[in-house]
Amino acid sequence: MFYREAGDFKTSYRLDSQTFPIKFDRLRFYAVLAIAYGVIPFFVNDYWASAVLVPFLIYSIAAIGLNVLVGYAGQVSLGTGGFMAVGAYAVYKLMTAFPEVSVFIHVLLAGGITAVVGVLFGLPSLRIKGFYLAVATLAAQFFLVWLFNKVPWFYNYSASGQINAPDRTVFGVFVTGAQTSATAKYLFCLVMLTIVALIARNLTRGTIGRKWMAIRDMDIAAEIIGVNPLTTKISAFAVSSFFVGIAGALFFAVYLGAAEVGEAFGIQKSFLILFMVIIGGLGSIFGSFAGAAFLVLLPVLLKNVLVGTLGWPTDLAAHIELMIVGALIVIFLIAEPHGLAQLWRVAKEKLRLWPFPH
Amino acid sequence: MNDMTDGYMTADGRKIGGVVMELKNITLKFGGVTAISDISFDIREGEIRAIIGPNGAGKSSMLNVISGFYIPTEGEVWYRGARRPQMRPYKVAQMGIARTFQNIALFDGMSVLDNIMTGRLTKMKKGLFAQAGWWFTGAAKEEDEHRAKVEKIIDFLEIQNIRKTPVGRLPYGLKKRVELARALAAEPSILLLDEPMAGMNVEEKEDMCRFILDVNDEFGTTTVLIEHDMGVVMDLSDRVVVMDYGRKIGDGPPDEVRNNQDVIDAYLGVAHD
Amino acid sequence: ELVVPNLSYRTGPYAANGIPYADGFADYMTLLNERDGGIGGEKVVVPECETAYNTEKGVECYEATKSDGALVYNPLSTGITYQLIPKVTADHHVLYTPGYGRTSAANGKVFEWVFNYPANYWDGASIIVKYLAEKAGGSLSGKKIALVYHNSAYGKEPIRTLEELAKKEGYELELLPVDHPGQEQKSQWLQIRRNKPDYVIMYGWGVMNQVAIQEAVNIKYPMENFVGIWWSGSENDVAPAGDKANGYTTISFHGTGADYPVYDDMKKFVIDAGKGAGAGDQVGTMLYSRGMYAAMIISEAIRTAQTMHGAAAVSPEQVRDGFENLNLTEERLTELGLPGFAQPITATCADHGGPGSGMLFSWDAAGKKWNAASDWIQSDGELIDALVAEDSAAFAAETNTAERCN
Amino acid sequence: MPDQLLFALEVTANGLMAGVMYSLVALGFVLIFKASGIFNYSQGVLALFAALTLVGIQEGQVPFAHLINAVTGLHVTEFGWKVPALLAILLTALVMVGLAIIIEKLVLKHLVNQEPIILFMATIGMAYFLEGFGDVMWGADIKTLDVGLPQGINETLESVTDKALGYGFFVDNLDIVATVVAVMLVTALTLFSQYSKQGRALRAVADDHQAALSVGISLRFIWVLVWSIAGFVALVAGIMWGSKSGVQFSLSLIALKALPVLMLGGFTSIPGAIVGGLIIGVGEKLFEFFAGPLIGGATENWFAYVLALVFLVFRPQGLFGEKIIERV
Amino acid sequence: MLDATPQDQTEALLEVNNIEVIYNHVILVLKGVSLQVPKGGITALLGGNGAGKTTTLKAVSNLLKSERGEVTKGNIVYRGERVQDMSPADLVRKGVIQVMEGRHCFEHLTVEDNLLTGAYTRTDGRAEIARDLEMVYNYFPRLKERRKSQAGYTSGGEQQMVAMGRALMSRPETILLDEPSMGLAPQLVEQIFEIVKAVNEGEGVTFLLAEQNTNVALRYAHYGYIMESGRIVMDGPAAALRENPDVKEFYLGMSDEGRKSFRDVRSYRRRKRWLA
Ligand SMILES: Nc1ncnc2c1ncn2[C@@H]1O[C@H](COP(=O)(O)OP(=O)(O)OP(=O)(O)O)[C@@H](O)[C@H]1O
Ligand SMILES: Nc1ncnc2c1ncn2[C@@H]1O[C@H](COP(=O)(O)OP(=O)(O)OP(=O)(O)O)[C@@H](O)[C@H]1O
Ligand SMILES: [Mg+2]
Ligand SMILES: [Mg+2]
Repeated sequence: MFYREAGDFKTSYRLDSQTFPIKFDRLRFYAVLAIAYGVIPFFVNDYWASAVLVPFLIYSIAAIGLNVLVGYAGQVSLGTGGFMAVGAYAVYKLMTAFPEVSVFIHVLLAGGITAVVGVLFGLPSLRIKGFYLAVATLAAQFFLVWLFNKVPWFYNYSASGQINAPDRTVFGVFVTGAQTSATAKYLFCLVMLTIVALIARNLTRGTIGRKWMAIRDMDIAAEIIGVNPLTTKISAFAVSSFFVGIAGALFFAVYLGAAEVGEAFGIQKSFLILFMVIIGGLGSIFGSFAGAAFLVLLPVLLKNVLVGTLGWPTDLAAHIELMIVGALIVIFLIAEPHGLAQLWRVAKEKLRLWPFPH
Repeated sequence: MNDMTDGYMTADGRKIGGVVMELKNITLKFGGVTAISDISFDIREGEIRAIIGPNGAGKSSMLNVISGFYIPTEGEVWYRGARRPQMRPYKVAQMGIARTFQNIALFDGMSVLDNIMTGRLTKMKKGLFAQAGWWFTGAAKEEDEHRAKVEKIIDFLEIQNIRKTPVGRLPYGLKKRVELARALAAEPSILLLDEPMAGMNVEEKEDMCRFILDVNDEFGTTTVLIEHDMGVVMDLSDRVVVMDYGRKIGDGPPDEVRNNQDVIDAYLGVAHD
Repeated sequence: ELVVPNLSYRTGPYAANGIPYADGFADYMTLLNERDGGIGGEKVVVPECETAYNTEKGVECYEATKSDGALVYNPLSTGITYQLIPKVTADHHVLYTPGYGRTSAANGKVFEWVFNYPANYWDGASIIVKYLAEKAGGSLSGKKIALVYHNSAYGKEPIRTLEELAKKEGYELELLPVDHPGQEQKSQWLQIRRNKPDYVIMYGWGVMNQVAIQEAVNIKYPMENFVGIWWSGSENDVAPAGDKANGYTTISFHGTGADYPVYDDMKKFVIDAGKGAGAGDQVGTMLYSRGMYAAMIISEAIRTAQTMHGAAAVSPEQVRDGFENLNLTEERLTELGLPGFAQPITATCADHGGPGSGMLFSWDAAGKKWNAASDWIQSDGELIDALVAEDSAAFAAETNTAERCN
Repeated sequence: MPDQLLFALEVTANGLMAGVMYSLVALGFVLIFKASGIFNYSQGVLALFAALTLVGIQEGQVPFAHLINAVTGLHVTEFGWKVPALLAILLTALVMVGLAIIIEKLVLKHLVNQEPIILFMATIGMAYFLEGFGDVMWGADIKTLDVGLPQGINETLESVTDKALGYGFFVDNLDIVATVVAVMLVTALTLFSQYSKQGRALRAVADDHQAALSVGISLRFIWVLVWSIAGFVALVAGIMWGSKSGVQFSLSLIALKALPVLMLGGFTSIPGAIVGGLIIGVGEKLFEFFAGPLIGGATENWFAYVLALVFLVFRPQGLFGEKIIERV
Repeated sequence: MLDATPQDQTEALLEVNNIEVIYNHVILVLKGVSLQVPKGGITALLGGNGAGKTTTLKAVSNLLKSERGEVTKGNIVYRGERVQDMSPADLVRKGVIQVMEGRHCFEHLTVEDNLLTGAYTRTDGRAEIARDLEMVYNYFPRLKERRKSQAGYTSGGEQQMVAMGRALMSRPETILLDEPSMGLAPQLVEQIFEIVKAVNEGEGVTFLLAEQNTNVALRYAHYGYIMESGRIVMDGPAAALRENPDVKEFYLGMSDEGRKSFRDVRSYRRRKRWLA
């Protein structure tokens, strides 16, 4: 009943193109923000922060980044893990080289460095398309991991090649290192995510977003109506890698605290984030959140149910968890190939028509 | 270019200007297939120029040559008195040439509004960083300005009610109309239309004709039109090029073409009235 | 209740190795519960948490179990160990990483909460070199040794030690990295075939071990000159190569086989009672023994803590004391039904690294068992202590940790 | 001949053989891609599953023993019989056909006419599922696969080359077997796809699901057919790789070695899978041989991809792939 | 010329009874459409853009499922048998084949291979198929010239011919034709309809065709239905429809004074919308 556009008149194009044109949606969005900033920080504990919230926030950033590339610009990439590694190693080098500069800046710079690397690996996309490109991006994945593993400069010549995040603060509060409180980790990542989501939303709603989508939907037609494929694809790679780099930096510095490139940023990571994007919904910022939440929460939930509640042996539970996750992915795709975001849109459309079925 | 200045008057009193584009001895080959062989014709400022010919004659290929997507094997394209160097299609679009496609090439993942907005991409100037700032950097303002122009076109083409619909869901005919809207949004100086009225019934064709004529009238947009409906071609166009298997077999005002025996044999079958 | 989480991996790329280890660990704890009613009368609870050898899941497991009063963590993954070192230091839990993890944690002055006795990767390298020197008739000078290693933090650990030793012993070292997972090693083994090193040392894990041994067989490399670190020496690794793997040698810091007296009880109280952790087919294997070894050390440390503090339900801090004051003697091992199973350990505040000794076993393909190929061998303490001191000092500087035990 | 050249020759020979092993995996990908436009990520897991099943049947393992034991408290592990290798292979092939039918029924049928990336994603879901399923069914411990294939250095070749060149070449018997099998498979599959009515239907389906439906091609039949063949190819790959390194989870990762092969040869070309495999095999081995020592080794993983990438820049559809149609 | 045999005299081969179609679970497109296709007749389905012609045809040929559409009400009966739940392939075997709107050729296959896929369900031997191939080439000589080129690289009209030819290759009993004239040169439009007529008369093939080109369609069809926004608003024998003043004005573009020039339709004009 209250979920209606009717009566909610828009008097300017600005209002008409806002993110949440329906009042109820808008209110709910503010409520979510208020809870995220005003309520959760007071209740978050180590377990929730480390096992659920922080990974969720960081993966959301990565998923938004990849969604820009895959969902908006249509360039399938399997190099996300490698680009996250660039972010992680960049932030590590920056943190150890310039300890007096705020990590906040470091994280953003790490994103910038990743963007440059992303552009480099994005160049072949001009010639190579579709799955060929997807497989080609694996070259970036494997090469970057090899590089960080092989060149000791990247890990400051430490004996084992592991990198450890030193203790760093923002406004005098620890956000990396062992002394960081759950709240600080959570808030730091949340702020980053908010920034990233805003930028992503702004980019995708305007000119550049339309160029990306045009290239995605039909690249030849796009070029004929005046879209420069080179700059468009490259900008998508840059923006995407920027976000992914930030995610990688946070992943290492705030979440894990120590990392080894092959393990933390291996090919599995690339796939995981691609799942998030697809399950969440290609070309949807909300979908990136939904996908990240789904794939972070589901395994934790399943594990707790199967092992905690049902008391099954852990290995059996883990195998069955794999089966369930796999089956759910398939079921979701069958139910709605365009992801959770589309499911949500259809639900909203139904809601709008409610109580009539069509 | 010799005759930039002189033009002619049409029957209904419109003034047609000088030559804006001239195709000189265009030949286009794909491996063994010769899609176009040695064709020359010109397009004048403000006229509606039709290209007709049987299926596979090379009409669409000719449009592709004009819009830079196909590079002719031989021949030159002259634009506004200068030889146009070989350039990427997006550069051509930036020069003010917009088009529609025979096999609809809309961006299926976007709404009608966004599709039409893509028509204005060549005109929007804010860069990446400005976009990221949105409210603070004037990107929002630019967007609104262009949106206003696009809304005019939406009104003009009477597609207000489907503004927010994803184009994938539209029926064929409406898609064609949206494509026209997208091309118009670019405010082109030359508009290339590849069978804009295929798959429409008479009523809808009449609408389309009205739009094309109005655009031509109001903005003086030069239009190149490929169409199989002879009624439409004869009524609308000022001059007609007839192609047959890559060759040009006729060029002139509709009445003249209609009575050309070659054209009748190759294309019309029976003389149309 | 004494909570000792078992961060195991029975799935993922290294499941085949994780399973026996986790079984051995759990079975030994079950044995204590079933036979003795726990440790010092207090039941041991071993909540198992699956990590799939994945660092993020490892962190999740740690966070999920730490609030339950967990005493000791033993994640069997170098990656997870690195993650947990800062965490346990902040949260005060003991991290016990026998034979893996961060080598310089042997320095108790810097790493208050981490223990890795009885031996670490660098000890392993040193012991192998000693063994090979003995085999070569006393000196390795002029010999060629190839190191085939897992191209990861773990695999790279021995390089520094082996390089230092090369200077000392006068052998030539050739490095052959193998990328995860290591199914294709043709290049590496062709190189070995061509360069004919006198000995090959392997630091591998998972499928890499099997493939390496198979390839060694294929190029007819003499198996007895091929020595693996303890993570490259399980039944799983030699099985695919069948009879040809006979003679392959591995180092271990504990005994193996099901002949120890403790297995009588184990069979009675655990396996036959249907309380075994896994399918029961792993009992007595190398990795099973290693899991059991870890469980045994942890339980002994807890026991020490209980006697020191006179309480049955000890706290993590007290368990740390137990680890620091562990005095595992031959007699005690015999009492436990494990005579000669391990070397004695006398830990101190500064020494979290133990004696650093190990022994070598060679594979008897016909009998399908590991036969001792040497006695306990002591590592080159001088050299390794220096390396440990260097690395831990770097860590201390990086994290502003003050030295303790002074 | 100088030593260096001899070694390079030996490396090349082994690279060719390794390439064939990659091709075996790549073939499965090509088949499915060709027939449905699906990039089947689960091909590697399929190989693992096939190998697990083969060993399980051979050894008389009770399927789902672990689950049964956990749920019922029983303690079953084996039936106590052994099945001869050939029969076991046959039975496994049947299981793979069954699997193909199930996959079609439960997954593909519902995803007709979807975008390629969605289908790709679905196969990833399937990969997850099968991985868990295989483990639940047969256990995650490492298994030895032995169907009696010869292994180890080929003595004849060694002694012949030793006599002729003064240096005995190393070539693995298993690789030789793999080569023979691969050549047979490729020939058979090429003939099938080029010259049979079903072959044409396969390609039609790959181009346009809806149009294929509209002319009466039964997607269900085509898909079951092609997934069965791919399952069989997976079984072959599983046998070869399993004999080499044991059967366990990592076997599924061989898919990653097949991807550059695919890319280079072209996703739609069966002979491309072989040629691509050979080029990748030789390329990566030679690079590791010459450049590896200079830059620290372990280059094979990325080199294959970079090599393929360089090829693609010049031929975006791979060496033998169908030209990507660009028209408006 | 071909004026209608009254509807009730011949048996209805295909009956669509009051069907409702929903896309994506929310978009209601057909709101109760019923029609009957008599055996051996040519039935035309006319209507503006988005009226639901394509949807109706797809509902019949069961291709809706692959577009996430479904028939939620009503039923479709072919030769007295409910065919809604059949797979499209089975339907083709039963003799119903659809030529889809927008060509849908197999891009990577050659023109000839495209035609041969049409014969996929046939079992009457290579010779017969080769004969039919010749027949199709006779109908469309242009295709013979281009037989070896990939369909993706042929012109729009050529693709339309391929699609038609492909359907003919299956020797169907009923052909559902979706906008066969679209994008074809005038000569060819006539020719296509002549082919339809020839096939219809010579081989007794039944046609249901959706068409925008009302003029031609009503000249060749026996019976016509006019659709508007998901409903049938008018039906009748083709001859009758041709004479209907509304149809004349809105579908044939003729007013009392005869055909009007497209140039003259300059300003807003009255639209006819049927209330249904
Ligand atoms: N896949 C789809 N998803 C959602 N809506 C659809 C889909 N396909 C068609 N529609 C809607 O169904 C309605 C009828 O479309 P249909 O294509 O059947 O019309 P049509 O009569 O064939 O029109 P045209 O003559 O333009 O081809 C249209 O309003 C269209 O928006
Ligand atoms: N990229 C290409 N490669 C090969 N052949 C091509 C290509 N583009 C066009 N052709 C061929 O060139 C000829 C002319 O095609 P074109 O599309 O220009 O025809 P058209 O006049 O537009 O016909 P229609 O009216 O059917 O659209 C056709 O025979 C077509 O097959
Ligand atoms: Mg054309
Ligand atoms: Mg239609």
